[in-house]
Amino acid sequence: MSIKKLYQDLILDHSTNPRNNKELDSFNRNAEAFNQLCGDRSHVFIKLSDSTSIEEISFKGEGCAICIASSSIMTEVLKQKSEKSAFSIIHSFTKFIEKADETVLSSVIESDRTKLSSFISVAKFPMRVKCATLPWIAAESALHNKTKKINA
Amino acid sequence: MSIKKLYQDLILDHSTNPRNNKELDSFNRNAEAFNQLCGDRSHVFIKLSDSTSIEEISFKGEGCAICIASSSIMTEVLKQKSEKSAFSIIHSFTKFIEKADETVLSSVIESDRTKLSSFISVAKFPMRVKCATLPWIAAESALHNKTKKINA
Amino acid sequence: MFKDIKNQFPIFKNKTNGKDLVYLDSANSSQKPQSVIDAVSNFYSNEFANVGRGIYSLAVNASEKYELTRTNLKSFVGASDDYEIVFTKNATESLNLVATCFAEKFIKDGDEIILTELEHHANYVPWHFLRKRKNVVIKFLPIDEQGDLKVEELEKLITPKTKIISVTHMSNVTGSITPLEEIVAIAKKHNIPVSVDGTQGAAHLDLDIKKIDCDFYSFSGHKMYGPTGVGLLAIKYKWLNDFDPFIGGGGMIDYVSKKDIAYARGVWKMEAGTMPTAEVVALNESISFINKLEKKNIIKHELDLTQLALEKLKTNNSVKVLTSPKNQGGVFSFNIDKIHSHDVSTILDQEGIAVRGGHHCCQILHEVLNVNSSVRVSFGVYNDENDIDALCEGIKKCQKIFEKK
Amino acid sequence: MFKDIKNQFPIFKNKTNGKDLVYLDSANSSQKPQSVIDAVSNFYSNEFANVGRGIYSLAVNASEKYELTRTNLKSFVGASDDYEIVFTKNATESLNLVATCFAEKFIKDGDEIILTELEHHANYVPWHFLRKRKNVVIKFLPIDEQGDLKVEELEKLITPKTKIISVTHMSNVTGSITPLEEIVAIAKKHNIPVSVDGTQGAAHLDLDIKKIDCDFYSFSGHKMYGPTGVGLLAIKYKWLNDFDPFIGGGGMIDYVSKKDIAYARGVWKMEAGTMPTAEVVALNESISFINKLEKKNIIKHELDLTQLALEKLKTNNSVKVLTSPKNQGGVFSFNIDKIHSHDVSTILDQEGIAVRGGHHCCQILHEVLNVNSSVRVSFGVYNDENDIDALCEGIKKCQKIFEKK
Ligand SMILES: Cc1ncc(COP(=O)(O)O)c(C=O)c1O
Ligand SMILES: Cc1ncc(COP(=O)(O)O)c(C=O)c1O
Repeated sequence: MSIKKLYQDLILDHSTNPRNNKELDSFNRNAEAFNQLCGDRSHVFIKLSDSTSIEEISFKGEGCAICIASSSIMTEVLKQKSEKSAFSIIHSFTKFIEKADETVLSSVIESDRTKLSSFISVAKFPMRVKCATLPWIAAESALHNKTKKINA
Repeated sequence: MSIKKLYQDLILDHSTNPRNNKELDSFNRNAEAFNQLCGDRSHVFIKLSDSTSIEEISFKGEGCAICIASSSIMTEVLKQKSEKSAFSIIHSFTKFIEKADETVLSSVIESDRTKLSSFISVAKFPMRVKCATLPWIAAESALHNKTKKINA
Repeated sequence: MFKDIKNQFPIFKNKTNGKDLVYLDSANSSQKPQSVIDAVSNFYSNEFANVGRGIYSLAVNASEKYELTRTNLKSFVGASDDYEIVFTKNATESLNLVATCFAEKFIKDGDEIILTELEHHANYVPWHFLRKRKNVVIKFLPIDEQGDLKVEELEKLITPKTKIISVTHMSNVTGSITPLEEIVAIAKKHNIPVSVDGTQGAAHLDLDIKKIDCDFYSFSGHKMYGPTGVGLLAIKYKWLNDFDPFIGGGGMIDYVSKKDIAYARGVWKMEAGTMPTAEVVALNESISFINKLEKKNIIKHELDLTQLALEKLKTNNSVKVLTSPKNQGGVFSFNIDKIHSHDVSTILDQEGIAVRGGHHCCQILHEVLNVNSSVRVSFGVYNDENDIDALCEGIKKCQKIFEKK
Repeated sequence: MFKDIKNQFPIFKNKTNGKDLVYLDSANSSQKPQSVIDAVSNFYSNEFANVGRGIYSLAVNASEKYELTRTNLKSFVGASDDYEIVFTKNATESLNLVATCFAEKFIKDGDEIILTELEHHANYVPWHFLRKRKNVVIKFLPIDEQGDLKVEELEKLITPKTKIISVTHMSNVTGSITPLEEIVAIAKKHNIPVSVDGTQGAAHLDLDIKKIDCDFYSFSGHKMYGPTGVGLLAIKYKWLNDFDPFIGGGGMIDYVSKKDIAYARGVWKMEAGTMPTAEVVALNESISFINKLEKKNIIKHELDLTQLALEKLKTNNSVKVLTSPKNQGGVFSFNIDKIHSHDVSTILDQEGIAVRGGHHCCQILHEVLNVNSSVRVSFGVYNDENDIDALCEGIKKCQKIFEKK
């Protein structure tokens, strides 16, 4: 079955060597999301510049390979993006995961799209959808400047 | 079926014209029993003489034909009995109802036995057993000088 | 109207005391169609797993089915997004949840609440607990001679201390239907939330919770052709946020440490421990069953039977129907002169007729009506005119036995 | 030992993800034998009525069946006349009932209670409610390196303010079995009642409540091969008298008026509203099922499997079993190096193997053991050596997928 498609090389790479996996020294946005079902948690830190672009972004968290990989890849993708395009990417990625439809990602630049599309199989594992979207929920929340922990 | 045996003439007679159906003017024992299931209640009043024989006995209550008839017949049967033989009759009657076995009543004098044995069919209607025994539970309780309402 | 519908209910294949079963106790609990029974077996036989915990396929599938019932219940009650459905064990637990959680946060010593004289014990005892615990004053909206609520007196009962109004959707004794929209309108003027005991309403009356606009609506699966063991609470979402949980355990927490606990949000907060899984899953079939027949047909069917029964009983002078409500559902209660309700029930039972005798968990109403008990007749989709004939015959039989003397 | 027993469980006739189902999640909920499934169908199809209310034959028969389960449960737990069985919706409700009713009468601000580090959230959250409501201090009896309770430290935790001790019969994570008799002996010296969370014990361990001599023993039908929707509480009779009711409604009252209410006595006081009727009736078949196999055989069967599994897993250096209790039942949990429990569960699921990953509603224990989550393996009567082989193969598969990188 698709189990090997679920655990693609890129996902395994990011889950075992997560990028930006720390608390930022200085940040002005942060939010934590929590998956009640499995206990996964993702805390996202963002340094938003005056011109509202994401200067730096990082995460701390506990969770499965999908969740950690998604967090790691997210930080890579959202870095240096404007707030507006970050929201747009977050929105697209969430849709993409739920629908397993790559065309939803068409507005994302190609280098990002390649990374994001490695999560294509997650939709086939309904209980794992939240694992993939958890850090994105935290990021969206952080950008909205909500610091309250969210039970995603 | 045995529905006509359940509602025998004697039972119908006592249920429509209950004897001793009042509160005694003077009494030194009383207790109330209550059937939670159907709401039937039986309050028994006893005037016990110094020599501990039942000088007078009466009841007030609400309930079905079986319950009222049983209360009425009980007051007739227990009147003028010594406390000790009253306990014995109460005990025999309860056993008799539960087992539908007339031999259990063999120690009761014949005139009483005839009356009591009209309840022979009650055992075939399990939900009605309590209706028949309710006043007897109250009487026993009264003789034991317990005045607290019992949920029989 | 529902031709051959008895065939869908296996219970009617058997004889009771040698007679065909005439089941006139649906207000107590309804019989179950084959589709619901099969849904239970099928779930246990092919799909069973605990929900909301495992992430393996069986558990995922079970969780989806469980949530599907929730979704379908939302449409069933006509809920908008403002409402959520919480699963409980019975309507009684739903009503206790409302009273307890509401009181914990919003009722203080000496506050007042309003019930009605029609209430089932399930919508009185939980408030009585508060009377003991918080000196809450309970007021009862009275009924008129017809047995209908005197809604025009509601306004007079309300004071600044009134914190909640809790009323039944329909009396389980007289069939009197509560004018909920009127009551909610009055309550709204005073900003008082309204809790509805919908146990008799859900399967038998028109139900559009958006239109009623109440805050809580409690009901039971087993009275709507569903399994025992599952109750429902439709609740305005905002209360789920305000309330603390009712029962604590697995599945309703967010995070737990030795020092503190964070509760889950939304419906999860209220569903502790292993829920009645097979029951919730099978309940979905009850909803389908009702939807297929269509509520409006069910209402007409049961009302027609009620009218017919009342008309036929009118010709019997010894039969006293408790009240004659203006707006009545498929339930009524009566007494036969000089015959106790339990004797009636026992004698009818010998004829295969199942009716309930007693106070039907409405002792206050019986006290108000000045009767000790009554015989209740309540209809379901499977009843027909033959059942009414059997009832009338049975009543004559009772009279004959008691006349004999 | 139980040859061909899988045939009694229809769930094993189906494939999961194309594979035979290897069900290793019985600590979560057990699968149901045909006899239990049939008992539910049969009751709905031929005998259904609400219990304890009607006096017609169907209702009488249903009530008798309901009470028969109660009687048989008394023997099942080894209860003397001192004990009664109360039906609830799940073990969680039983535990909440104990905590709430006990606290209402016997716990005051600042009092102390003792739990253990092994407790399931169901035996912690209800006490946490009291911490919020009454400033109750909760102390935790710690575990040692093997994961067993340090019973020798219990005495030190007890003070004159200690009002109750509540402990699990067996950890649902590590399988560590609590020395209940030792704990009760210590508690008795100080006159402190003991509540036992028997949810994992009832179906899997020797159970003689007279010998244990605890005051409360809570468990669930669905974990003992029975239906969902029904929980049990074995309770020393005297507490039934002392306690106020937990939930209020029909069936638990004696007398009701507008001014006051008198509660029923005994178990009735605690069973409000329509109970999980079909569930209780069918539970009787679960008891028969267990009794027929005989507890001692079940215990041996599950222990043998546990020993075998642990031995086989020992040969895999990447597998870390959480603890090695001295006295262990048929449950254990582990982690594979560098692979999260959810990934393990998902990958095993593809092989038809159902195990639970997560904290299993025991976050405190996981914190104490310093792991975020674990994979749990738990056995039932239907498991066999093939299941263990499948598990070992499945674990290798997980490792292969994650090594690939
Ligand atoms: C030790 C323990 N206690 C309590 C519970 C709660 O049982 P239930 O979910 O049936 O209420 C469980 C099961 O999840 C358990 O394993
Ligand atoms: C009006 C009303 N409210 C509440 C209840 C209680 O419902 P349940 O027994 O399902 O909890 C009933 C049924 O007995 C009822 O008729």
